[in-house]
Amino acid sequence: MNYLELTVGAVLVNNFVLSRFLGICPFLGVSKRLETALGMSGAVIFVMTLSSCITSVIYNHLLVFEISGRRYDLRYLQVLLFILVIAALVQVIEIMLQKLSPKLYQALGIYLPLITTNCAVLGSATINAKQGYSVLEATIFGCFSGVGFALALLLFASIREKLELSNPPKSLAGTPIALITAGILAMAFIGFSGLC
Amino acid sequence: MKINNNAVLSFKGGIHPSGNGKDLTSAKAVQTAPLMERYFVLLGQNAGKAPEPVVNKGDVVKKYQLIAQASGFVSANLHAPTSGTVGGLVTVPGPMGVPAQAIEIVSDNLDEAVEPMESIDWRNSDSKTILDRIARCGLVGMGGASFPTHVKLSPPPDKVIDTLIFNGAECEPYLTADHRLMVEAPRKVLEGAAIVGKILGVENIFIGIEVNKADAITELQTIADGYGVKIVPLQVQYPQGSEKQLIDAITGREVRSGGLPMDAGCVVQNVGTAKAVYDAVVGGIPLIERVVTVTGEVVAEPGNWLLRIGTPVMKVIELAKGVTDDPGKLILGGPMMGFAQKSYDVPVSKNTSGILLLSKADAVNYGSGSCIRCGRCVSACPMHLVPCLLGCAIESERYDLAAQNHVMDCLECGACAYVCPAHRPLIQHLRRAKSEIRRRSQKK
Amino acid sequence: MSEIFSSIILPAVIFMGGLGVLLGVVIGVFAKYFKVDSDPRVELVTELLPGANCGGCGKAGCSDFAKSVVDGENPPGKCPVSSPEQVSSIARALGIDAGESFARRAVVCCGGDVEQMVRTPNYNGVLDCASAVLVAGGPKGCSYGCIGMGSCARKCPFGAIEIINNLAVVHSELCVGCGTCVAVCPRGVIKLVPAEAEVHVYCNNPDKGPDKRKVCKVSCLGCRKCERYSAEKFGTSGFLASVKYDAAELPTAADVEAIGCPTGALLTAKRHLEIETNNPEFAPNEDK
Amino acid sequence: MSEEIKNTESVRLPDAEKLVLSSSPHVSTSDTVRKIMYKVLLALLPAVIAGVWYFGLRALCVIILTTVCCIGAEALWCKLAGKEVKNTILDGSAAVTGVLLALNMPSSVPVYIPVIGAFLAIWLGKQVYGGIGNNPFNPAIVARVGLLIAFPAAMTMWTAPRNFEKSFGYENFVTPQQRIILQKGGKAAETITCATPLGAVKMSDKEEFAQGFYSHPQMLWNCFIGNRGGCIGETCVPALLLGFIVLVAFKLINWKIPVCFVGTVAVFGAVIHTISPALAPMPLFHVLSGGLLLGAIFMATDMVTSPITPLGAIVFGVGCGIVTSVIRFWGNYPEGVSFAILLMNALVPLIDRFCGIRPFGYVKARKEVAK
Repeated sequence: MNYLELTVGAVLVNNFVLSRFLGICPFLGVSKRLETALGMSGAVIFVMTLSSCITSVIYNHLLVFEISGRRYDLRYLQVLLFILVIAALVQVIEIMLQKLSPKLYQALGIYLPLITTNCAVLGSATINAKQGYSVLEATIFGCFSGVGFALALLLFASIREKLELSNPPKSLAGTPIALITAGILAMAFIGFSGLC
Repeated sequence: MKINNNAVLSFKGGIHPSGNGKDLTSAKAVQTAPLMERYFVLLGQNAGKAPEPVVNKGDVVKKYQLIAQASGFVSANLHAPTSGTVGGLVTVPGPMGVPAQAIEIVSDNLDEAVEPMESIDWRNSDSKTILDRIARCGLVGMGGASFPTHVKLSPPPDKVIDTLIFNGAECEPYLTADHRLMVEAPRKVLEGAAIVGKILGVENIFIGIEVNKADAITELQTIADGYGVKIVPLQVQYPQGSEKQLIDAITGREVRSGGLPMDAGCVVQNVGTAKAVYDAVVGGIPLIERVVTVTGEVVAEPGNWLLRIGTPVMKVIELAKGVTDDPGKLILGGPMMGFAQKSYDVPVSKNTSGILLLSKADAVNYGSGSCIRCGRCVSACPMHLVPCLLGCAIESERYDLAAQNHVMDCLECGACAYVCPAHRPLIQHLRRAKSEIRRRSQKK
Repeated sequence: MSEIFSSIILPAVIFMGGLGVLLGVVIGVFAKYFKVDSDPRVELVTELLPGANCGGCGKAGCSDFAKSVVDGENPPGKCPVSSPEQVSSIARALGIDAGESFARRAVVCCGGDVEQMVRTPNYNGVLDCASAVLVAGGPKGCSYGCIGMGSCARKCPFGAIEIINNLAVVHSELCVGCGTCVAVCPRGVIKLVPAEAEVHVYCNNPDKGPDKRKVCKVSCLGCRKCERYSAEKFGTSGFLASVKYDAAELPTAADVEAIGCPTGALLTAKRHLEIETNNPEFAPNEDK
Repeated sequence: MSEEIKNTESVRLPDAEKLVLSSSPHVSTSDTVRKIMYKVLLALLPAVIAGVWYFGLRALCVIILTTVCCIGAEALWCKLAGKEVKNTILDGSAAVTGVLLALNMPSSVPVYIPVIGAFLAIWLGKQVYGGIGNNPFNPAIVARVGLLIAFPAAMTMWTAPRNFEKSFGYENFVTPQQRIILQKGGKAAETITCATPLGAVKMSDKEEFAQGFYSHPQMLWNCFIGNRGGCIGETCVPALLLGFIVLVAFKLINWKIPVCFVGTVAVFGAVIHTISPALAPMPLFHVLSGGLLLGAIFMATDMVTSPITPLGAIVFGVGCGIVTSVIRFWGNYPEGVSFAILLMNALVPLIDRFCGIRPFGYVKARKEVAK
């Protein structure tokens, strides 16, 4: 497996937000300010990397085992398992953030616990499982998928900060214009198709 | 120091206003205005506290007599512009557009003066004597900010002042008052400059003049050495006459943000102030008159006039033989930083450098169009700010963003609004933000 | 059956259960080391507040105010928007005294609309009151009155201010007295008055009568006619009459009738609205 | 006071009622947004003429149709949104977008493409954001990329230019059947479709042959004068350079952007060419072919959607160049200029934020005052 291709693929070509359309909720929710977007990006990269690593360890090494000659294959439990791990991770992050950076905790608000149900995190874990990535590959993939998410989020947040200073028609102000912008951004990312 | 062999100096940024209207009056010699029936001497003519009136209604005063006493250190005396009776304290339109208090002097047409103060041999006097005289004569900066001169010339002892700059740039379009002053009274300007140098104990004295005033430069250069003053030719570039830009152009020093010229070891004075210092110290005459450019395409006879402080603008326009067409704007000062007026009854004050009547066609018509981010304001800003971004932020009431982007450093020189192809009212936005941010920080 | 149990269900339960317990322990440990004390009452009070985030209480928003209520810094009644019932429910929830409720309304103390006030030169610039005053004090003749560019109307969270003929007029039935407009107005011409007051002096210019008269037809001349009528209800500071809002008894429409203000600066809110809208139908009905 | 001033002589005195009150400054440049847009149109004129010369009247029809549709779309939106119609149309920005969009289409596009493109550009690219000055993306680029994704076949059907049959190595760009027609003396213009040089490079599997062929001086000359397949406005380099000179002379664009853009593509191409000649023809070929110059000179320099500071312009240009090269060398699309500009437009707010200029008076340490 070529790690460069894996990286570029995760960040640009198959960008989680702009190409796979996963994780749209925090993408729209916390992109109003660059600072919060930065915090969210950090949290998502952290959760994605760690969850990819842990889930792939469990998936690759713990779910198929043999006890006294009997072979057990628990891989059908993957979705349940992934969610459990992700939820626990998010919980830990939330507890830590509340203590370490109450301001960011306030700013992220409901979107922080919602990382649990962020399909991008679960998505990266399932893609790892489906593609049969090794633990290292899965960790890299998870990390750079998070970076891709962060890239899209930061780009989007900076544009939205600028849009705040413009005056779109009333009916389009706010989320509608943000969605249109996200669509155009996704169009730009199509240009990267075929890079790997 | 950037000074070397007569190089033409300048700063980075700024604009070159085309057809700057100086030809209208630059060759017109200063005329002395006849006596008026009434003068309205505004109380708040200086930065800082307004002086307290010391005359009452019905009092008989003589020319040069003190009529209002400085009320504190940052304040300046006022003197009667002519002899006559005091008409009392009246409300007149002020130069800032809001009604202001003024002492009315009804002339008796005799123009009798009180005994002038004795001339000071400044070369052999100490700074304090000279400063006292300047304070007594009610001198303020005549370039526009009207900061009391004696305050500006008493820097705190911990500040080392090594350079004294006189501003003869007169970078505002249309205005030629300082130009004429330098051409017609070069010795008074130079001696005034030398007096100020003596007060501050500074050897490096410069007079910066834009090269479009070639006659003034030659006139001064031939005799400047005798006064220990150096004449510095400057590029024709607005706002060359802004303190910070002038210091940058001549010495290469940058006054730090929020700082004063003295932080860069400099004091900047207008050449008009230098002449007033000479009059006060050598002539013993308080500040009651100044040179004012009366100009504009619609003025019948544009020219430069020596006007008593307190002359109503309408009377000045009469002196200039009226107008040929209804002006769209009356501006006190230059077209870039001057203030638009509501009324022709506003009187001339110590910092009125020009009375400008702009025709409707010449005046800018501000629009409500969006910024197209052409970036011209960015290259025009002498403070190297990003006015277009500031404008958009302020329109959306994002004062925090404006503050982050250094709106408080804005000079309000108007270069950005001048170059804006969408004619956005940028300076108004910037002023709004500055006042809002100041208000908020006071609240805290 | 037992085959399925032992080969599928049991391992699954054991595995997931084990993992669950493990992760639970991890979270527990983190929760212990990163414990933050927070007061659940703040959230409760925030929910009970109207959520207008108007800042009328002087705090940055409803949640900030909730915090100050819980901390005992402010009584719940300080919230100008909450109805008395809402205030008492907050007080009940916290088991504290509700504090005096200040029901107030905003009044634009100026009657200088386009017809009444001299408009000096044409204005060309930003259509915003605070920006306009920076240009020679704005386009209207009076330097104390309403500028009429609607900065307050745009900021009012309740849509209670209307600009009619370049004059801001408060629809008091919509106004909750949050005071946002008071903070916005660069002239300070908007005042918060008791909600039950119905008579106001629609002038804000303290200059001498003749000076005022030059710029505005409906200015208060400072003739003291109202003060002579009742010194308990009216006062005069300088050359400007005012209603004594903190007096025991507030003036009524009958008082206005009896005084007969020579310029018409002294008016009931209802009559003021009638004059400005030029249409009595738009005035609030008696039953409102 | 004013009563005292009696008009004794025949001196005309001004009337205070007519004064206008506004903030300083009271004078301003005579330049307006409208003049700027008309100057840009003037700069586009050489490219339009060259396009019509090479691709015939059909190209002219496409340009006119697109421009008219753009203006129509703008007028319709303003009408529906209750905005001022006349001044919005007259400011010329819709016309500029229309001409730019048309120059970015092949001359053979079916009629519906310019119509859809115009609405994409004006409505989706510009008016939803609040009209001129508010759009984060260049409207013409939004429409071009949208069309390319939605109608890939129609947008990549290239008509052969005038005298194509006489150009060097034309056989390599047409199908065998068309080659026969041309060899029998058929005229190329408006009847024959051909591949663009970049497209041919992408499809070429005979790498060694390709190197020699695409770097051949005559091939480069064809690319330079515009005798090659491509969009209406992108082929004729002299016309584009003329437009560049006009834009720079009128100070309408920041020259750093196109120079950095093209320079980066050239350097990137040179590096790749040196490392592995099999992957890329010589850099000059990359500079002259495709829509690089059209994009760099007219699209990337759009005032509204490019950075405002000098350093930002350089970063923007280099970024465009890198993304273009990456897509050209490794991506599925033969051409990456539009994608690159669209992507870099999205980055402009970040660039503006981090490539600011140092305001006056923010020196790190105060200079020592000379004693």
